[in-house]
Amino acid sequence: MTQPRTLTLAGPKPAPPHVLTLGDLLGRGVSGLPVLVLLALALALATDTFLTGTNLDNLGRQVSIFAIIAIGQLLVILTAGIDLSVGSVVGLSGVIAATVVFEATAGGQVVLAVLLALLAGAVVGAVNGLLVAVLKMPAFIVTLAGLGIARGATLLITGGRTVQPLPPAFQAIAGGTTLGIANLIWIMLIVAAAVAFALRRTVWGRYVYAVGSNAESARLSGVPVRPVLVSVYAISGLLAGLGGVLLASRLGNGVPTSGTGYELQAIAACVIGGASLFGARGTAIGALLGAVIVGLLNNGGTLLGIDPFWLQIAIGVLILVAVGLDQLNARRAAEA
Amino acid sequence: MTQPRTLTLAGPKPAPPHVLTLGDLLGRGVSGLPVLVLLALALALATDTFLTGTNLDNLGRQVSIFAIIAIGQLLVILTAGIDLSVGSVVGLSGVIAATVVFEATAGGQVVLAVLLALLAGAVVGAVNGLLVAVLKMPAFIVTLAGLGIARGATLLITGGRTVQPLPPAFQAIAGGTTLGIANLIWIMLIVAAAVAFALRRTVWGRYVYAVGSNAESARLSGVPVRPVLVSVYAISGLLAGLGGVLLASRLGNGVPTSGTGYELQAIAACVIGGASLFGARGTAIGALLGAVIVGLLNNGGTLLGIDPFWLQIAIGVLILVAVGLDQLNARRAAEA
Amino acid sequence: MSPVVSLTSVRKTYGPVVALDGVDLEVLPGEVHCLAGENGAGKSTLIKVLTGAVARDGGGYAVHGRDMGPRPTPAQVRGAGVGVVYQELSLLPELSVMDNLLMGRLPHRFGVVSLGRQRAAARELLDRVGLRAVPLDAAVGGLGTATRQLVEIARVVGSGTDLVVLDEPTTALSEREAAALTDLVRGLRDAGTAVLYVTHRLEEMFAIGDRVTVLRDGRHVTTRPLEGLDEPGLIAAMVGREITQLYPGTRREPGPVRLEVRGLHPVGFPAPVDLAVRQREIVGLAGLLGAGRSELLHALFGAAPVQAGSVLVDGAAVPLRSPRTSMRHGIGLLTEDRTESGLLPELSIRENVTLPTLPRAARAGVISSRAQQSRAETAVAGLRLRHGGWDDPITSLSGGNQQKALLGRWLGTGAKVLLLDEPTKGVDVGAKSDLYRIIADFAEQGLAVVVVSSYLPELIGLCDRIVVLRERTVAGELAAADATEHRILELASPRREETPQ
Amino acid sequence: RAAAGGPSDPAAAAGQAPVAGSRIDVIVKATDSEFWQSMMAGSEKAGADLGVQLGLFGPTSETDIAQQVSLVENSISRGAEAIVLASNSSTALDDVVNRARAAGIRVITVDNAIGAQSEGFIGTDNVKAGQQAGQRMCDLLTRQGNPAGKVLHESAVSGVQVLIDRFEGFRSGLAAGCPDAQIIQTLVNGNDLNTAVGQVNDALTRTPDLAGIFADNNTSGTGTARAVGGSGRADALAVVAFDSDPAEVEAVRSGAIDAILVQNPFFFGYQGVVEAAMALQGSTPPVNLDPGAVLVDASNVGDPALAALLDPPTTTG
Ligand SMILES: Nc1ncnc2c1ncn2[C@@H]1O[C@H](COP(=O)(O)OP(=O)(O)OP(=O)(O)O)[C@@H](O)[C@H]1O
Ligand SMILES: Nc1ncnc2c1ncn2[C@@H]1O[C@H](COP(=O)(O)OP(=O)(O)OP(=O)(O)O)[C@@H](O)[C@H]1O
Ligand SMILES: [Mg+2]
Ligand SMILES: [Mg+2]
Repeated sequence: MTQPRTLTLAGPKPAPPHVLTLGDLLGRGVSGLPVLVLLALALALATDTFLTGTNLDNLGRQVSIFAIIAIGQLLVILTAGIDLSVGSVVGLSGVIAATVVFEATAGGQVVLAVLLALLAGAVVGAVNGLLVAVLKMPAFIVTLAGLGIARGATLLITGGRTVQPLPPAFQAIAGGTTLGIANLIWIMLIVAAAVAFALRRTVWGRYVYAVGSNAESARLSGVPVRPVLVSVYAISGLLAGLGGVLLASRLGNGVPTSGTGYELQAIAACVIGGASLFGARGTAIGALLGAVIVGLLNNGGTLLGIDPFWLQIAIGVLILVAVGLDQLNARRAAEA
Repeated sequence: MTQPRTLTLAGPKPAPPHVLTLGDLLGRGVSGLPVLVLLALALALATDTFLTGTNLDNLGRQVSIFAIIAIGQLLVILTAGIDLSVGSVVGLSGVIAATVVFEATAGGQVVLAVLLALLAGAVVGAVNGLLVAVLKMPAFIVTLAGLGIARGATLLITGGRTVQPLPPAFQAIAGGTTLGIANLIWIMLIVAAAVAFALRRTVWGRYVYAVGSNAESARLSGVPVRPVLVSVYAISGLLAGLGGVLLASRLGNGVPTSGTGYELQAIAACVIGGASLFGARGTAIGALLGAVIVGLLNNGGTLLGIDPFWLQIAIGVLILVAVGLDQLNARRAAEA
Repeated sequence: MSPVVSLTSVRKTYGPVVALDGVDLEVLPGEVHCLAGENGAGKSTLIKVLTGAVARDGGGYAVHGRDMGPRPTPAQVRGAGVGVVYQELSLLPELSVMDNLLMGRLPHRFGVVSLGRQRAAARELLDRVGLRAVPLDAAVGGLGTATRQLVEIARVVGSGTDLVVLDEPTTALSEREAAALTDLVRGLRDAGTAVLYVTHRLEEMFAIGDRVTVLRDGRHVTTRPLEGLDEPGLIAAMVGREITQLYPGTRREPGPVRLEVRGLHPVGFPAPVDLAVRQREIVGLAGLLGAGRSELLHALFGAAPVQAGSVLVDGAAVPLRSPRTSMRHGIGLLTEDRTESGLLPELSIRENVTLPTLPRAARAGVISSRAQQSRAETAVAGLRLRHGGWDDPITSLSGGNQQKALLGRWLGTGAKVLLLDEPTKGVDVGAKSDLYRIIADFAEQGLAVVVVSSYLPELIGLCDRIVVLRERTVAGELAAADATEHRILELASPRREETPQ
Repeated sequence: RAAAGGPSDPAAAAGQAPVAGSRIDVIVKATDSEFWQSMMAGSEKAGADLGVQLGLFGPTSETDIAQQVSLVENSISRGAEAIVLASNSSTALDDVVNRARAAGIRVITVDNAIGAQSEGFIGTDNVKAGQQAGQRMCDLLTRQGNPAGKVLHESAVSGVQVLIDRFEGFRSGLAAGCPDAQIIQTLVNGNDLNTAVGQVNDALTRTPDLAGIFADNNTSGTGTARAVGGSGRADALAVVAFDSDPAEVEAVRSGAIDAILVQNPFFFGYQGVVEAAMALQGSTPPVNLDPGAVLVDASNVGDPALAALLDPPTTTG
C-alpha cells in the first residue's frame, strides 16, 4: 500500500490539551447546573427552611416523578420527536395499577399490578413509535391523539371515578424509604443513571443520537432506524407508566385525571436541561436537572410564601433567565 | 450586455403543460380537504341536524376563534418555531378588552378596548420574537415562559375574577351578523384570506418560508431574518389577541382562565392541515381546514350523542386516521 | 475475472424525469472504474441504485454474481461489501468524529460500546486518509467542509469493502488533499479493491482511472479503457459536442477600482487584510484548507463579525452590518457549502433562484408572478440548467445543477461585485466552460469578481491576479502570467519554524 | 342558617393571646377560581381578626392532586402550625395529612372530607345539595307539563368527586319526583367556558325537544346560560346550575338559568381559620359543620340578605 501523505490542518489553533471537565462526566450538552446551584443558594439564604432534611426530602419526592417522565421524554426528543401522550399514560397506568391492587387481596398482586401498568405504558408508547417509525406520521399528531385516547381509556376504565382505597403494600412503594432516603428518590436516581449510561455507552444510545441527527444518514450507515424509534417511544411510555404507578402509590389513589399537563412540563425540563427539539442534543442528567430546577422554583415559591399569581410570573421569568444565561454561556464558550 | 442564451430544458421530457390545479389555488402542502369532505359527508348522513343552518352557524362560530389562533400559530411554525403562549394571550387580551369596556360608558371605548387588547397581544408576541430572534433562545422555552407570565398577568389584572357584565356594543362584535352570516365567520375568513395572500404572494410571505427552510441560507441571500422572525411572533400574538377579544365578546365575560390549553389545539390544527413543525411547510388554508376538522369532530360527537369518554377516544383515532390517510396520499403522489 | 458488481439494463424514474434508462455497469476487482457524464446525467442516481439508497424500477443487480433482489436495503448492500461516499455528505453533525466513523458497526460487548477499541479503530481509519490532527471527540458539525469530507471518506474506505464508491470526493478538497486522496485510491486498487469513481476533474480520471463508463441523459454511452482516450474525446462522449477551449483566454483591460477592502480585520485573523479589485478584473483567492478564504469572503460580505476595517464599492463605504446591507450595495456571495448555507430545500427552484431579487419582482410588497418567472429565467440563462419544472423543489436537481441554480441566484441580482466561493464545485466540464465564459462576460461588463477555488488550474486559467492566503494572512500575490501551481502552493504552505542548518 | 349567618365569635376562639402570631396555612383547591378566592378572602379576614400569620396557597387546577400534596409538604417544611385544607381528593391526601399531624400540625378540612383524621371538617354535603337541584329540576319540568322530559348533563371535569356527588344527588333527586325524566347525555367541557357554550349549542341542535339542563359548576352554568340565552329557548328550558359567580347570578336575573345552588366559600375560609385557631389553643372545634347550600332563583336573587353570599369578596393571597 502506498504511504498516504499526511494532511496538515492549517490554522493557528492547535487542539487544546485534554483536561477532564464536568462535561466529560455528564456528557456533552448538559446545561442547567450553574442555574441550579444559583437557585439553591438563593433559597438557602432567603429561607431557613430550605436546607432542612424534611424539605429536601419533600423536594426529592415532588421532583422524582417529573424527572422520571422527563427522562423518557428526553429519549424521544433526542430522535427529533415529541411525546405528548406521557401525561395521559401517567393517568392510565396509575388507574390500571390501582384497579388491580384494589380488587386483590393477595400480596403478590402488587407486583402483578405494577407489571401490568408498566406494560400498558410501554404498549401505548410502542404503538406511538410504530405509527411514527413505520407510517412516518408526525410525532406531534400521533402522540396528541395518544393523549386523547389514553385519557379517554382511563376515564372509561374507572367510569371517571377515583379508585381507592389502595392497600398499604402498594402505597409503600412510593411512601417507603431505603437507607433513610425516600424510595422515590432512589428510583429516580436509578432511572437517571441507567438511561445516562445507556445513552453514553451503549450501541443503542449512539443509535438514538444518530437517528436524531439525520435519520436518512443513519439509515444509510446501517442504523436500524425503525427499531430505534419504536424502542425510544416504548421506553418513554414505560417510564411514564412507572411515573403513573409511583404517583398512584404516592397518592394512595388511582385518580383518572392525574398526570394532566405533565407533557409540557416534561418537555420543558428537557429543554431547560439543554436538549434541542431538533434532535441529537441533550442528556439524561440534563433532563433530571431541568426537572429539579422547575421543582425548585415551585418549592421555593411556597417556602417564600409568594402570591400564586406572582409566582406564576416569577417562574416564567426565571425559566427565561436560566435558559438565557445558558445560551450566553454556550455562545461565549463557542467564541472562546 | 451579452445576449443571454435561451434556456434549454435538456432531458427527454418537455415541461408538462400548466393546468390550473387545486394546489395552485391553495398553495402546495394543503392537506385535510379530502378528510374534511369525508367527515362532513358522514355527519350529514348520520344525523339530520348536521346540515341545518343553525348547526352550520354554530359550527362556524365555534371554529372561528380557534382558526384565527391557528393561523397565527402557523406563521410561527413555518419559521420552524412554536408559540405556546397563544392560549394565555387569549386570556390576557380578553380581560384587557373586558376591563376597558367594563369601566367605560362612552361607545368609543369599544374601539379603544379592542385596539388595546390587540396591542397587548402583539407586544407579547414581539417580545417572544425578540428573544427568539436576537437572543437565539429556543422558541419552546421562550413561549412556555410567555404562557406562564401572560396567564399570571391576566390573573393579577383581574384578581382572578371574571370581568362582567360587558356592554351590548362589545358583545355585538362576536354576536352580530353581517349579510346573514355571523361576524365571527366573516372575521375568520378575512384573516385566512389575508394571511393566505400574504404568504403566497408577498415578499414577506416568501421570506417566512425561506427563514423556515434554512435560516442561514436565507440570511446570506439578503433575507432580513430577525425582522421576519419578530414579525411572525408579533402577528401570532396579534391574532391570539384578536381571538381573545372575540372570545370575550362571544362569552360576554372577561374570563381570566379562558384560552387555557388552546396552544396545543392550534398546533394540532396546523399539523392536521399539513404543516411541518420543522418549518417551511404549511399553508393558512391548511391551518383553517385543520381547525374546522377538529371543530367538526367535537360538533359531530355531540350531535351523535357519543359518551364523552368514548368521544375523547374517537377524536384521537379520527385525527390519526385523517393524518394517516393524508400521509399515504402524499406518499402515493410522490411515488407516482 | 468475475465482476464485483454488475448492473444490467437498470432503469429509474423520478416522476416524469427518467434518471436512468437501460444502464449497464460492471466493475472488476482491482480496477478504478470512472463514471463520467454531465450534470444530471444520472451518475449519482446510478450509485444510489447500487447502494440500495433508492429502489430501481427495473433491471438486474448482482454482487459477486449473486442476485441482490429487486429492493436491496443499504444494510444488505453494505453487508455484501459495497461502501459509498455520497455526493451530499451523509454525516451526523451532532455526533463525534469517532462515532461517525464507526456508526452502524460500533465495537461492543453485550451492547456496551468498547471505547478503547472504538478509539483505536477510528484512529486507524483517520490515519489511512492522512487526517491526524482531528480530535476524535470533536463534533463533526464543527469541522470545516474539507475535513468533514475526509472523515466521510475515511469511514467508507476503512470498512473492509470490496467495492468503494466515491461520488465526487475531491470537489471540496484542495489540490494537495486531492492528491493525497488519489494516492489512497491507488493504494486501495493495488490491494485488490474495486473503486467506482465519479469526478468532474478529467485529469483525475486520466491519472488514476483504468476504465470509464460515460452516461448521457440517463443512457449508457460507452465503457472503455482510459488508455488511448484523450480529453477532447472523453469530453465529446460526455457532452455530445466539442469543447475547444475550456478557459475564456482573452484578457480584459482593468478599469478603476471597484471593490476596495481597507484594513479589514475579521475576528480570528491575526492581522488586517487589504485588497482592491478593479472593474473588469477577476481576482483569485488561493490557499489550503482552513486558510481563511471563506471566512474572509464572509467578513467582507457583512456575514461574519469583523474587528475593524472598511469595505468600499465604487468609493462608497459599505456598512458591514448584514448580508442584506452588502447586497444592497451591490455585493453578492456564492457560498461554499450549498446544503448548509445555500439551498432552501423545501422551496421551489424558482424561489431559490429569485430570493435575493424578490423585492424587485414586487410592487408594494406584492410579487408579480410573471416578473418573478422572467427574473428566474434570465438568472439561469446560459447555465444549461437541467430541471423538470420551475415549481419542483430545488432538491430534485442533481448536485451540479443545484450549484448552477445558486450561481444563477447571484447573477440575477445585477451585482457590481461578485464573491464566488468554489463556484464550479460539482459542475461538469461542459458547464464549467460555460461558467468560465459567463464569469468572464460579467467581468467584461465591468464587474469586480473574486473567486475562491481549490482547483488551481481553474484559478490560473480564469483569474487576472491570484492572492494567496496562508493561516489567515495574505502570503503573497501573483499575476496570472507568473502563476504556476508550484508557486501558489509554495506560498500557501505553512512555514515551518526556521531551523538554522 | 349557617350559610347566610355569621361565623363563630372570633374573640371566643382567640381566647388568650397565644393564637396571635401562630402560622396557619390555607390550601385551596385552585387559586384561579373565584369560588376559592372568596374562601381565601374569608381566611384573610379571620387571619386579620385573630392576628395570625397566614399563608394562602393552591394548585392552578382542581384536578391537580399531586401539586396539592406538594403544597401540604411544603407547608410542613415551612413550619406551619395549622393547615386549613380544601382537598382535591377524598383520599389521596390522607398520607400527607397524617404526616402533617404526626409532625404536630393541626389540620382542618374544608368542602371535601378526607379519609385521614382531622381536627374538624366544614363542608356542604354535595349529594344532598345535588338532590335539592334534582328536586327543583323536577318541579320545573312538571310546571312545564313535561315531567318525562329530556335532560342534559353539562359537566366541568370527569373524575372529580364533588361533581360526581352532585350528579349522583341530582339523579336521585330528579328520579324521586319525576321517574320518567331521562338524562340523555353528559358533556364535559374541561372547565372551558367557550367549549361549554359550543357543547350546549350543539346539544340544543341535536335535541330540539330538550326540556332541561343540569350544569354542575359555575363554568358549566355560565356556558349553559350563554348558549340558552342566545338560542331564544330560555323560557322553554329548565336550567339548574351549581355555584355562583357574577355571570351566573346575572343569568338567574335574566332568566337564562332558573335556579342555582350556592355555597358560602367566604364562610368556609373564615370558619376554617377560626377552627384552626381553636385547635391550636387546645379547644375542640366542631367535628362536622354542614353549612348546606342555598337555592337561589328569580324569587330571591334580589334579596339583600343574599347579597354578600352572591358577591363575596375575594383575594388571591
Ligand atoms: N429525488 C429526485 N426527485 C426528482 N428528480 C431527481 C431526484 N434525484 C435526481 N433527480 C433527477 O435525476 C437526474 C439525474 O440526477 P443525478 O443526481 O443522478 O445526476 P448526476 O449525474 O449525479 O449529476 P451531477 O454531476 O450534477 O451530480 C437529474 O435530472 C435529476 O434532476
Ligand atoms: N485548523 C482548522 N481546523 C478545523 N477547522 C478549521 C480550521 N481552520 C478553519 N477551520 C474551519 O474550517 C472552515 C473553513 O475555513 P475557511 O472557509 O476560512 O477556509 P478556506 O480557506 O475557505 O478553506 P476551505 O473552504 O477549503 O475549507 C471554517 O468554518 C473554519 O472555521
Ligand atoms: Mg451527482
Ligand atoms: Mg472555504
